[in-house]
Amino acid sequence: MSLLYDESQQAIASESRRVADACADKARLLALLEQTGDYDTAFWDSAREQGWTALALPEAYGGLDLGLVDLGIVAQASGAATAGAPFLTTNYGAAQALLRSDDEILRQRWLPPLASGEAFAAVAFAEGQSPLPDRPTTRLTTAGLTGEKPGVTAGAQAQIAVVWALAEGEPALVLAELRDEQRTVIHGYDNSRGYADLNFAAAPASLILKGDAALDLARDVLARMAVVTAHEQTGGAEALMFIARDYAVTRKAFGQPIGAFQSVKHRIAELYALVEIARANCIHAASREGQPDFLKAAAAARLSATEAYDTAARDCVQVHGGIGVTWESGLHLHMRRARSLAIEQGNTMWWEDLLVSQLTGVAA
Amino acid sequence: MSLLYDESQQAIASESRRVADACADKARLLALLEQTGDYDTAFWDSAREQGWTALALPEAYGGLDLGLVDLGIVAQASGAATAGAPFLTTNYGAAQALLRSDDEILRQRWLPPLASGEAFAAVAFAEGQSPLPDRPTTRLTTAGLTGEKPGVTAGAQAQIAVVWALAEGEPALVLAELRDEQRTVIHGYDNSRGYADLNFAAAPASLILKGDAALDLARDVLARMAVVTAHEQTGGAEALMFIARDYAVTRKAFGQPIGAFQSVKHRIAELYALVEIARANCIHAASREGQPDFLKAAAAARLSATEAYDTAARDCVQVHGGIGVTWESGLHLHMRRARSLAIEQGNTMWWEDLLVSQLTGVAA
Amino acid sequence: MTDLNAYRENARAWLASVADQFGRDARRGLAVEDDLALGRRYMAARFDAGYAGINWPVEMGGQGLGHLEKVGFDGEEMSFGMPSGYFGISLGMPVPILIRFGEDKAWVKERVLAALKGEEIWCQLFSEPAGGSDLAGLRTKAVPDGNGWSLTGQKLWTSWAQYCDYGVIVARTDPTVPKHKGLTYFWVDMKAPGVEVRPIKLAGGDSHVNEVFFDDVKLTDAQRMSPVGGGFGVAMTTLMIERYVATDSGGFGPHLDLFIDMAREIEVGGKAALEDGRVRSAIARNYAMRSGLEAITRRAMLMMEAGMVPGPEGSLNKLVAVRSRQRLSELALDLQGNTGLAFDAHAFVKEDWASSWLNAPTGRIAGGADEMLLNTIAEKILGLPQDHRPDKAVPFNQIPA
Amino acid sequence: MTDLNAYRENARAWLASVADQFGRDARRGLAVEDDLALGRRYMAARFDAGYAGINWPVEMGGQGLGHLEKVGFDGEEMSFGMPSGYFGISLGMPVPILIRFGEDKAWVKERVLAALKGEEIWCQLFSEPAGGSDLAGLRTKAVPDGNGWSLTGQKLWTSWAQYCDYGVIVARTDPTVPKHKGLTYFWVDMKAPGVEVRPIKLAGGDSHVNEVFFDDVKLTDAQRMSPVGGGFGVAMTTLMIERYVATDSGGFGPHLDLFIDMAREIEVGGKAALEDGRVRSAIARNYAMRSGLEAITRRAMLMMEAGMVPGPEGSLNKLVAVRSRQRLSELALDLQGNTGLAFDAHAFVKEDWASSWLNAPTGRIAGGADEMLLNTIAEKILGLPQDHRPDKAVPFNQIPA
Repeated sequence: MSLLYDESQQAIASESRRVADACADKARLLALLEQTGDYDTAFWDSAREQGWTALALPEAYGGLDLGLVDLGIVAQASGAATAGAPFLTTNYGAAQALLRSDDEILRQRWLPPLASGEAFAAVAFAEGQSPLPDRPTTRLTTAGLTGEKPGVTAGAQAQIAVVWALAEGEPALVLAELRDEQRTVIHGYDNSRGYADLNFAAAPASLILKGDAALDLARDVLARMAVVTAHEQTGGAEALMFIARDYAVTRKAFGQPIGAFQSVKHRIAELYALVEIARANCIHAASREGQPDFLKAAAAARLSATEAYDTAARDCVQVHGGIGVTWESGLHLHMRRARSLAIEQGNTMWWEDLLVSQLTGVAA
Repeated sequence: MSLLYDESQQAIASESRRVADACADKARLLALLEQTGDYDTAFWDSAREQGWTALALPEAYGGLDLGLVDLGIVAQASGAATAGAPFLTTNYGAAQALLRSDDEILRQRWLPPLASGEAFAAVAFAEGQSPLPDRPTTRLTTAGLTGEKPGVTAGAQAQIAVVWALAEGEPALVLAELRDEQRTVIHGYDNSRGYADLNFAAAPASLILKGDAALDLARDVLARMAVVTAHEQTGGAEALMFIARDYAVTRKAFGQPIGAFQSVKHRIAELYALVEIARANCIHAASREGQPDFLKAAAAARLSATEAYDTAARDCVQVHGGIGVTWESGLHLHMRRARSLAIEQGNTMWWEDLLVSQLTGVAA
Repeated sequence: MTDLNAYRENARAWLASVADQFGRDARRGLAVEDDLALGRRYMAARFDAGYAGINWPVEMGGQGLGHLEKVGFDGEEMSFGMPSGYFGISLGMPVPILIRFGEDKAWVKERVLAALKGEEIWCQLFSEPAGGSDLAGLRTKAVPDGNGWSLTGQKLWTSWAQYCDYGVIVARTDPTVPKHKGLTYFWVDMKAPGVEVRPIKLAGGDSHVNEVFFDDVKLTDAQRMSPVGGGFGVAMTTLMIERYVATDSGGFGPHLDLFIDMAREIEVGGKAALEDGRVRSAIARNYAMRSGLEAITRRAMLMMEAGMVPGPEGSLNKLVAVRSRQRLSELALDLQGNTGLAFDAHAFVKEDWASSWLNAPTGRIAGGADEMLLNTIAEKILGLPQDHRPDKAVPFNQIPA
Repeated sequence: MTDLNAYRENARAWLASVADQFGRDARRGLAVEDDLALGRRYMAARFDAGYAGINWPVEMGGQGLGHLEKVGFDGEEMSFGMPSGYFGISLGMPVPILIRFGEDKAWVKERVLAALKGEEIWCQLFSEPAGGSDLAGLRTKAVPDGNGWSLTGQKLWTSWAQYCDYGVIVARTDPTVPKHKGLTYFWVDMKAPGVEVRPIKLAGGDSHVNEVFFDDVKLTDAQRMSPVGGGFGVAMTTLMIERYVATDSGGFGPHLDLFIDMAREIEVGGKAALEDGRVRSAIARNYAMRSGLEAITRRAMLMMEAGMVPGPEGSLNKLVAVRSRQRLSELALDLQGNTGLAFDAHAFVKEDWASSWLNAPTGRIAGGADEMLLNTIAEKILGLPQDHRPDKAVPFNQIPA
């Protein structure tokens, strides 16, 4: 894959930006913040119409056979609009795991509905504060799947979850169908992410992959999701940079636009640096899917995108002064999203440690 | 001790500032940078005349019976002038260790010349990159003292060194007389610090203290020296803040003083914040000598003073533009000193870890 | 100091005795109105116990004690989480200004007593939509009207205005002179006809600040608290008082101990978080920063006790502490990862990391944005030049909007 | 791309074949003069090998190849540490400008060949004592003198001037018009009477920059390379070229691998430094930053290859990379503690952490200070307003000094 978008990718970029902006409704998104376990159906319907849900899946299962670069482009547009549904990322992650299962019936059962977006999937790897524990406490036995997975994205809506567990003492990826009594929906600061604690008590589940291969797959799936998320973060950070810029050229204080004050203009210029570095890392990472250096590239994208979005959220609000902290301004939609995306797919420290292990061979 | 300087301390402050500035000679200090193992005799002679060397020692040994607060005041003035001799700190540290020895002959032999400043002492605790290793490899046996101590401040000139070693399996503080064949003088980026690697091969040495008490004493001595150094760093940082301010109000660009540009004025205002926080921590720490919370207070002073001086060095040079990086401007005297003082008495990470161990009881 | 310690002892004892009634646990989960009602009862009890107007003159219903007793009591009170926040601005700025500049002393004393007992609340009507950091740029105007004035305009960010009985306000009485010179300071009856208060919901979900609209609101000339055109100076006095209102090295967020307690329960990469260098660095640097700010405050107290004027370094507290609180709160959420996604809109900012993080930006803007504080330090303390201000010395009505 | 790879292969092979003669080890410990002499021999060899003026027209002695071949060769050359630095500015800015704006083509070609072979060196005489970041504020003046000009004034920060044969210079030819409009661009013979060069010693101890004094230096009008009063535009062209001169995500300091190698040998609190979260964080964040800058550069190369114009994000490289190099170098010294106090003034900045740290400030100032780069990004890329500039549109001789 090239670092340069080709014509069709440029088309996807402008079109997805247009659609994401068109169906973004600040009032609806603000309302979602105070509703527990809901999501932005309007956005999701458009995403399905546009075929974004099918983008990175094989034709054999109703997909469009495109790659991470294309999905990343869409994710960036969704991030810019603080889109109110997490399934682009979670369905993609679950599908990437399912594709590696030998169970064709399982694949036929779930990949087409994931491609069409009528099904929701969650990826439940984390336990405690670890995004991917070496030895998960969740167990798959003949009795079924047993264990707890905290704060699972889309856990409130998903019909299925790809679960990181231990099967006969070996790490494994497992597919579990979710029933409502298994989920405790969380009221959070970014409610449209569908966070829920999942609790499995001898739940029916089928094995996807086991052993070291399962660990490699889990890492790869997490890295792929992280690259999608990094695009979303970069889109959000870029949107905030422009919001700050537009405000700084119009808003006046002491008789001139506040953008003429270096404390404001340099702060926005620094955001430009963070955004461009994150963008370049994102495109590079997406272009490396399936390559041996993919984990490193994903980590670099993830780290720079998280820093860009968190910083942009902090600074864009600060540039706005009082108006920036009002509910109506909606800037806190980005602020909240910056935080939730910084935690989904593993926080900064976890990615720092993974990257350094890859670079040096020394574990934390 | 109070956080407010009393009248005599205010007198020491203004007088020491006057003297340090009077005997500071930029040309001589610049020359010292390129001479290996020399120091600023002019400064040291004035320090002795002023009785600064006797400040914090008991009258019984020719001292003035004042405390760490007073020595700190002088250190701050020396730091502001990038004084070209490290002995105020090293002699004080060595004397504090000697005072705890039971050997009155030893005390009588060395404390008076340290108080008068005619003798030089070094404190050699560090091994490898650790300022105070749990189990030093340097050993004191019946044969004498054996081991290596890298980059010892004042090691190039000192007649004696207080050494952190292992005696019969127990941590111990040891006094060793230094002979020239034991030192390898280092050519460094801040040559007036008298850095030398010390190499002991069955050298004659006398025990000061042994066992857990020795560890407590070593920590206390290191913390006391760190508080003196923190005052020096704060003095340097404050001097740089004013140098930057003075330049910013006179130097013009684009038709106005560069201090009118917020990138410059806010940078200097941020220095003010770092300096005042460091100063407050320094005075507080000095006022807590001998108290149970002294280590914590010393760590806070050390951490904030290091950050203040390093940042001031970076930013003051940047504010000056091209002129700031010339040899003649002498700003690099501060830049080099900021770095050398950041390393003497243990780097930032070491003090962070010590402080957190004190706060949480959890070791790194 | 021993007297002061004794004073704090007694204060703590009294606070402890009413903690069940008014303290943190009694308030948990209360709707704002109920919490305010509880607050009014607390203020009455505090008045009766002799802890109201501690450093105010006795003839004004105060206790006639020193600033140190006041600060000592505030510190103790803060640790009990008493519902006194609604009255903080009222007693912090407007009422002291009233005492200082109010003409009719009898009427003033009536107001002061009511305010101390929590029966009446005063707000401060300074910021405006066009203004923000630029106080002197305000547009609300008071035009002569018979023997008095007619007030028309809009104020913004007025804390607790929806619960206030009175307010102090700065309005433009002469648009033909440079903007600092055309302002006059009044007090206004918030229940008077033509006054409309609209609460503003903030990012965290609460609505303690308001838009306040004035439409031909009648003021008698007795409500004027500054010379005509002399309002800016009085407003500045108010803001100076603001700086010396109780500081908090935690930036009004959770104490560092709470961060350490949280970190004890957390793992980073399968190891105890407290063993991780990144976490240790954050704790150590925050401790160093906070202990420095606290030493600055203690030194200022000692100076005041000794009758000296404290240095300007007191102004650092808000700038440094709130900014650091924002980053530390972010880190706390990061560390909790998937286990820290829950959010309770009613949680206390000083106890809950999500609340602390979500409300931190307000702290960095309210009462002087970071950038304004840096300008003040640079210009007032360090003597650096003022920013270019095209509107300076230009008649207000000739400044391009 | 395969052609390009082949080209790089060959270049690497040739460089390897002469590495013993000219490379890093051959240069170690050489005095500047000897290193320069070695450099001249290297340039001659490079010319003969067909790697000089790679992307310059054949008729000017170049190879007529593309920018990618040029960048490819530079990358390979950098890894061998060849002594080409003395000629970097000469061939980077002044000589290309000479090719573009020089009138007498035969004479120009003579100069170009001599410069490519390292026989002659050109410097760029822009900055002045009063100027700094403000190029258009320069005071050096050229006054009409017979058919030519008389040049008088002082330049500052001129790299390698003490070894230069020629220079390009901007001088004020009309002080009565606003400062951007009164400048003219010339070339000047550095050996001409009235030219005096005084080396300036820098903080790191070396003296590669100079003060250059001009006292009634005679210029023919043929030495003029811009319309009279049109010098600012040409100077800007020069600075634009500067931005596209080879970038380094390491900020021209040591590669991150060297930091990792160093850290492998280091302990923090008795444990391996690479296991410490603080060290891991520094490595990870530097890697992320550098890989981003490298991706930006690679993307720019691909765009140029595809005949597109790369985005302005290329300007980030120096700002971000040099600033980070300064902090990383500080951390490296911190980590080495008592074992890292030694300093060798002749060490290579790209290999030695002390040299890298001590010279980093020069990198943050030379060729556009951080603040100017931020202004450029803010104004030229993001369309934010320009700073207040009292001197704008004011005749130069009426600007208060």
